[in-house]
Amino acid sequence: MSSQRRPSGSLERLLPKIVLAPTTLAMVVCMYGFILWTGALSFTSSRMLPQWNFAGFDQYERLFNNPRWDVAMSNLVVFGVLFIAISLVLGLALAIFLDQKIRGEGAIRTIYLYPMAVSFVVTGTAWKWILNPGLGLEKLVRDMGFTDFEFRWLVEQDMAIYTIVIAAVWQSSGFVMAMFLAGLRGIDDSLIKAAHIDGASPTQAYWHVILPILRPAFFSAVVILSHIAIKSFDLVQALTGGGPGYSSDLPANFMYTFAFNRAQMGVGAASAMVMLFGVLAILVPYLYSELRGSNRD
Amino acid sequence: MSWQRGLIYAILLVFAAIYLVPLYVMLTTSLKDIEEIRQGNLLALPDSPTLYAWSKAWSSACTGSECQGLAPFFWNSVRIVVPAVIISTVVGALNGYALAKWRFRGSEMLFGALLFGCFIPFQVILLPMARLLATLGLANTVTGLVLVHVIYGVAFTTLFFRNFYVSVPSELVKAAQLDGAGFFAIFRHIFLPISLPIFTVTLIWQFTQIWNDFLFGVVYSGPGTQPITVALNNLVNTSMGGKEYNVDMAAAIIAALPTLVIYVLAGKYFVRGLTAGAVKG
Amino acid sequence: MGSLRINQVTKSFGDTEVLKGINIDVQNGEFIILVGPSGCGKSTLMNMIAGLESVTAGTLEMDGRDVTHISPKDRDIAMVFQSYALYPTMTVGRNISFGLEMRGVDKVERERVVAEVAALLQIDHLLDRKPSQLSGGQRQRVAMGRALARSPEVFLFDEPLSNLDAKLRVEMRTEIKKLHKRLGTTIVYVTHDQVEAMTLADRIAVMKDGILQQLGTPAEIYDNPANQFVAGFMGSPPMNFIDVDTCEGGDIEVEIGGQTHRLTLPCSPGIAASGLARVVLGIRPEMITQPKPENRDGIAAHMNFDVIEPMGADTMAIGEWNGQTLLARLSPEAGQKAGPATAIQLDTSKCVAFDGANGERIR
Amino acid sequence: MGSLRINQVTKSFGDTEVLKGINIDVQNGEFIILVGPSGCGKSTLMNMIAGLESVTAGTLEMDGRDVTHISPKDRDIAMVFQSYALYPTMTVGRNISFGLEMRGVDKVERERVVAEVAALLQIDHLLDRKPSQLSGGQRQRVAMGRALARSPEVFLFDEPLSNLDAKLRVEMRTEIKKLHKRLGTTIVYVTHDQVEAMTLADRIAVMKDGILQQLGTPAEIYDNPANQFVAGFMGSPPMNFIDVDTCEGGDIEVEIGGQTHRLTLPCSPGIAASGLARVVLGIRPEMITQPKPENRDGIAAHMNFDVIEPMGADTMAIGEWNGQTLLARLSPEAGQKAGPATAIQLDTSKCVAFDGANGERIR
Amino acid sequence: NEVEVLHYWTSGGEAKSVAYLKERLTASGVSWKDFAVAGGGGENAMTVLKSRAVSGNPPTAAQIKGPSIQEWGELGFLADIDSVAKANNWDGLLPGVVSDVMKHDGKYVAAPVNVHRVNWLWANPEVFKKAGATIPTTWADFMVQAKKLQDAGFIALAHGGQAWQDATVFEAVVLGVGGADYYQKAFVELDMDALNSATTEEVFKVFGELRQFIDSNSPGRDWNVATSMVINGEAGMQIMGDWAKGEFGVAGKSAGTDYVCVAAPGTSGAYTFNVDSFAFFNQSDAGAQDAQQAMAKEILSTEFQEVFNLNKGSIPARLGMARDQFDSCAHDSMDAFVASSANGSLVPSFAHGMAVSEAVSGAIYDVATNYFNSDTSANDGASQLVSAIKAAM
Ligand SMILES: Nc1ncnc2c1ncn2[C@@H]1O[C@H](COP(=O)(O)OP(=O)(O)OP(=O)(O)O)[C@@H](O)[C@H]1O
Ligand SMILES: Nc1ncnc2c1ncn2[C@@H]1O[C@H](COP(=O)(O)OP(=O)(O)OP(=O)(O)O)[C@@H](O)[C@H]1O
Ligand SMILES: [Mg+2]
Ligand SMILES: [Mg+2]
Repeated sequence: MSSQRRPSGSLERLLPKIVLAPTTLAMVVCMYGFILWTGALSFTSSRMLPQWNFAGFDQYERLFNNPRWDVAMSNLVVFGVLFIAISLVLGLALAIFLDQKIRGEGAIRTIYLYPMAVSFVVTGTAWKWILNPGLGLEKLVRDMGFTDFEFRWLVEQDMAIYTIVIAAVWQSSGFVMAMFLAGLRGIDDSLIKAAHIDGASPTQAYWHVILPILRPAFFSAVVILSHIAIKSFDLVQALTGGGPGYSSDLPANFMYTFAFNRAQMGVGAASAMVMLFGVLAILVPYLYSELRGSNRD
Repeated sequence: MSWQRGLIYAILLVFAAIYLVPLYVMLTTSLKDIEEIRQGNLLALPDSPTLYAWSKAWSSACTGSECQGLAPFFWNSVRIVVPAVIISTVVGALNGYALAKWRFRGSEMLFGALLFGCFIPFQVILLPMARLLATLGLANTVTGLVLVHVIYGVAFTTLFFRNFYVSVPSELVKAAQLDGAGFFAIFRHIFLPISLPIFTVTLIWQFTQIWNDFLFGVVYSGPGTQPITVALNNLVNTSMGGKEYNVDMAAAIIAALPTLVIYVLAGKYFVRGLTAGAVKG
Repeated sequence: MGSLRINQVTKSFGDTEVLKGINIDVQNGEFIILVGPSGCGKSTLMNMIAGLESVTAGTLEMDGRDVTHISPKDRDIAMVFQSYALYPTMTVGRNISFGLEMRGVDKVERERVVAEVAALLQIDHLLDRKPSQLSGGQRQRVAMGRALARSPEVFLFDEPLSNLDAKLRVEMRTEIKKLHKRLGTTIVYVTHDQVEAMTLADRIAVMKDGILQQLGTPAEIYDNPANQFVAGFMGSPPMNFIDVDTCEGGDIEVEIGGQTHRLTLPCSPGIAASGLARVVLGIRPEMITQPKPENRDGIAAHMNFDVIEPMGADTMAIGEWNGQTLLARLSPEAGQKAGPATAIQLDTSKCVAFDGANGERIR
Repeated sequence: MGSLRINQVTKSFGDTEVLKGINIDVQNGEFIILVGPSGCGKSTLMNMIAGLESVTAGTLEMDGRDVTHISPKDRDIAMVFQSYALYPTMTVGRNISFGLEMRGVDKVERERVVAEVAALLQIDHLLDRKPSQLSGGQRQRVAMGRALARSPEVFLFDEPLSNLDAKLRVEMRTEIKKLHKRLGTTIVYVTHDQVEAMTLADRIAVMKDGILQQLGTPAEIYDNPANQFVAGFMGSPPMNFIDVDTCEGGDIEVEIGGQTHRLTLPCSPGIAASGLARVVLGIRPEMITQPKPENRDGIAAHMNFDVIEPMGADTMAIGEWNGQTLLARLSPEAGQKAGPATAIQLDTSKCVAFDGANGERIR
Repeated sequence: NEVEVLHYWTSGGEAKSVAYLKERLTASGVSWKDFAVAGGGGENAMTVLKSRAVSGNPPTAAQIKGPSIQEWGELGFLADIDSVAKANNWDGLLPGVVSDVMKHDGKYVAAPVNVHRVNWLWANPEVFKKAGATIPTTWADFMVQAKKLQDAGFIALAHGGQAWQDATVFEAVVLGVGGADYYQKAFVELDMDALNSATTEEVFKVFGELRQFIDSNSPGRDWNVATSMVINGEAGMQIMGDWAKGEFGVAGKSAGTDYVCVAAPGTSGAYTFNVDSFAFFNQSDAGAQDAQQAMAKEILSTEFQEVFNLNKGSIPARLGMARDQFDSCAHDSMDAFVASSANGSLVPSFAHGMAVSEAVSGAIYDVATNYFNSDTSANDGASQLVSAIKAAM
């Protein structure tokens, strides 16, 4: 029995693939191709510009012997975990509150979002003032009479990374809020009603019924936030410059500095690869479980 | 109003206030003169507000050998951002739609690969991408810059749309198929109308990312096509001292204004209950 | 516990007034069935009882307590939604046990209840599926299970069996009846199934366009309808309505099979007093049958049948009185032989008459 | 145009095999009704005909053309979904006209069709609303309207009337029948309503657990069921099944009201040949009535009735044969007097017998 | 004819200086395409330059300095402007240390614009008077005087806690404690013996002692903010290059009375220099080559050198210029430049990328800043330095 498909039919079936083709091509070349390129570079002795002379694992050795890299990596863990967790919780909470038919929602929403709009090249200065013990918060509170008040994270080696968390949360949580809000706006009212009938308090209704439905939005948020966490470059640059010392350095800054300012492109490439594999180890299981989960919807 | 609602309003307003502090600092600083800033009370309102810093930032601050303020760069940014945002959003929406509702063998893999790909640090792609652009004859052109932004933005726009569309009931697609709608017609008539919130989010994200982008903008632009962030960076960075904080702050706010305007305009498309009443079950 | 007073309740969506002052007193433990044409406001009323829609005007009381503005979760009500509203991310089992979970019932007990309810509804093999993997009827049963798992003060069922096959529906109906007997919980139930309404209800509330038309026992509603709408709405096939002339003395005149008959309507003694020259005669199909010797009240006549529709247990025959179409219900055998001038028997004992102008019953 | 051949079609969702080789030939212009218990695979089959679910194995032909892998939009099919699937952002009017729009019908024509369909379905006042502002029955009618607006080769209706009140349902049923007569379009229709099935269908397909049990005209299905499942499934109240002993000569023996009767089953001459000692007797409630002089084939007996259920037009009486519960259908008058040792009449002309072990019909 | 110039002088006096160069070139018929990328002492500009180079489209000229010029030369990117140099006798005009840096393979490939002296100590005499202290000339004395300032309630040393500022101070300590020879051996030639010597530990010891004279709010502070602390009498001293002069100027202070500029402790005869320069990239277009030459010539003109350096606070790179326009600090600098060059105590600044490759100076930055901001011992600091330099070589 010959299946005589009309041309329009088979074209129609191919459409999704056709639509995805340009993206796929760009991805293969500009993401994976370049990752391979970087991988190759990390095995060369490149200094100022790429040079293709094989150098084995030299660059990795240098990388792992560099105390600054250790600091950067452990900072990334601290920063990543705190930043993602706090942004998610705060963003979700604000979205839920905003979803309660709030008067002036538009204005409040814009206020939460605006930090995204302002480049850190300059907000960094404002934040530096606010967090600076001699100028900002500490001074303000002390001037109000609480002369023992201390808030000097910005200038303390062990605490500086937390100021980066604060500024990053300030900048990103509004966007997370917007993502959750968009998700919430898509949920059918009748489910919430059903949950109320089932005796769920508003909190429980959100926790058990609505959040699971928001799971895809949650997924988007986690990906975006990890992306921001890994690439937080100008934030560090503007706020602490990696200091005091290099105690608040992050891998992105390390990599940029080594690849472009220190003529150690090989080390920079090696650090990029290590970072990618770190992401791979954490993110891939998550991606896998999410995508499998959504398959069975 | 019950006490719970009161509490909600209180929380929302407190956070709004906290979020506003840096803006407040920036605004008041931009209205002070440099002497007053030196005296150093950050949170004080300006004694005698002046728009000097604003007009300087806009039209006469130096950003290199030229001292024309941010104005000329503003339009460069617009020429880059508008096409890049539109293209990446549209492509992302179509991709997301295809990945969510027209699955085929390997489509989930493709999506996963796309997501993972966007964790590549942008710093490492600078050089190979420069080569590629040169090969394509797009080095230091607006088109090249748009292309770069689209390529590295599409992963995120796809993510947003795909994850929004997975929760749209598949029955709607089925019904539309029977009504004779094809791939694009279903997208246009069924998915677009319910996508307003996610379009808003994506627009906000893309617009912000591209408008505020510095790295690509500085590396792939040519003289005369530099975006506003490069100008802003030039304006606020000085190794010689004599920092004019008021001008810096005014410049930052000016540079952020278009994004803010977009937020305000797009914000109203967050509407309630878009899929209600569609299907039962 | 479980009594419910719906007091002059109205509801508007914007400009459209959907409920126009509903008054119903539901006794504790009563089984009330709401019927009415599609869009008459049944679901809206249910939603308001549950506290899911705000009340535009009027009050709602449960056990004498004003609950008009009390939140749904404090009302202790379980509901089956017409649109199911299953939680898409939860398995069937969790959908059913969720209400218990929210009320702090422990795990062992929850599992017991879920197993019990699932067995009752014949969905025990589906407990691990997500709603999207179910058929329509299975979804509906899950929606049902979600309510049945709980022991609330009031059950609200909004067309809970509409997507089930006849056999299952009968079984479920029986289960609901048993449950009601056993628990004595107050139940408000919407259905379009006449048999369900007749067999389950303690009282039936007939609504139309947001107005309560009649509230009474099934027999009252069927035999003694308050107006032409109720009479026509209940009963399937529906009651026949024929415009007839009145004679003095409150009798009516009707042309059957070419002859004029004069009939006395014992249920409508008020015709004479009404002074109307024409009224609408309401006569149910089963009052027009083949002659039945065991029934002595019947009036004999001859009728012409044009169309015969066999329906298994009965046969519907269509004829004319006063030039208006009329349905008679014959036994299959009689139906086969029906045609012109078929002998029939008329039972006027339950015939009713209405004022043609406003549909009001003439008593 | 419009013929449909379903050829050994199977469907699996993961491990669950939902359809197990279905064969149905639908003639052009035929009205086929699918019935079967909830979850038996009716909607799945409909979805596959429409091209919305992939076919696991087997083929589908329309007009002799293999369409197994053709996209839905090229099949020219209109469908009413069991779950409605209305477009939430479109108004009712646009929901209805969307299919026409996609096929390039011009605006004027579209508006005409929408107006016509809306009038037919009595939703003309709702055309500007969004689906979320409609009642359940209204939504269902919009779903119906969406299909009716088009003139496809095949209509698929998946329980299109389940949420409508009896009166509207009868009207809609009539409209569908008229439409079918006028257009002659092939229709495949799922319903749980027996009356709908009996009155609308050219042929009925009875399914169970993904297997087609019987395909035949309504009369065949009702009077001549292929097996015990079909017999029990069709008919409401359902057929009575009584385990009985066989006698030599192919008769059966049954204990009624304390006495043993020996009955001949003209529809099951094969009992003797089957050699079974016990068979299942299938007898419909309407075969057990008060004595009816006009019916001479009947056998007289006396029965004890325990429970009497008046149901308006008839009264159901519950008694026992061979220690098994049994339903009889009496007239309301006879019902009132029923009790111990009530005289009844048995009509065995359509009684059927089944092999108790596998439910197969004994012919 | 057109020059496309990549530079990172974007604001204040520097921008004015560039604008002047542009003006001069335009006057001589060469049009100027400005390609300014500021930030982080040229970090961003270098990134851009590399990507332009990789894509085969480098600018006509770029602001590059120190050993990097050699690296670019190695890679074959730089254009030979020897003809201009010859015609204008650059070898005669430029001091040897400067001209060496500008040449690759014996040919000029870059043109210098200025010379900065980095080892300056800026002090507020008012503060010293109040504290009864004197301006220190050795590091030992520094500790004593700083203590006095501190006891009088002043911040002794105004400092901004950024890596390059830490390195700037570190460099002053190296020169002051170790002397020019040690400096040259250890931090220019990277001689391991010198680095492993006890002097290195001594340097770290002194450097470590400075921690106590800095206020705790210093991390992240911009250098000019630190300068203004000296200006307004909060702090007594700052160690910073001669560009700090601009800040005093803007505040209306005059050298000698309101502030004093002296060599950093222990370095009075010595000089750490920092030379800014433009390197020229190979061009295929003949017009561009002409423009390039015109630009090179213009940079070394007396007019440009004077205007530029007056704006920037440095001294001209070419010798034999009129000094009367310059202030007393600049005069000091000029004298010291000549003197130190004669006695061999003129050394390139490693904190400003003049001495060693970027990789090594980066390693020194890391060690210095980390040491300064922690309480690592001098011994550990010294050994960390050695291993970091080894790893970066
Ligand atoms: N996605 C799925 N995954 C697994 N099983 C499924 C899925 N969809 C449907 N089923 C199962 O397939 C069977 C047939 O479903 P279908 O919807 O065809 O039933 P139906 O005959 O229409 O029932 P109803 O009368 O209740 O609507 C059901 O048992 C159902 O649970
Ligand atoms: N949000 C709304 N806005 C406007 N009208 C509405 C809205 N919701 C419901 N209605 C209207 O209110 C009326 C009553 O709706 P309701 O759902 O109570 O009907 P129902 O009696 O349950 O009907 P059905 O038997 O069809 O389910 C309907 O005419 C419906 O169109
Ligand atoms: Mg309803
Ligand atoms: Mg179904």
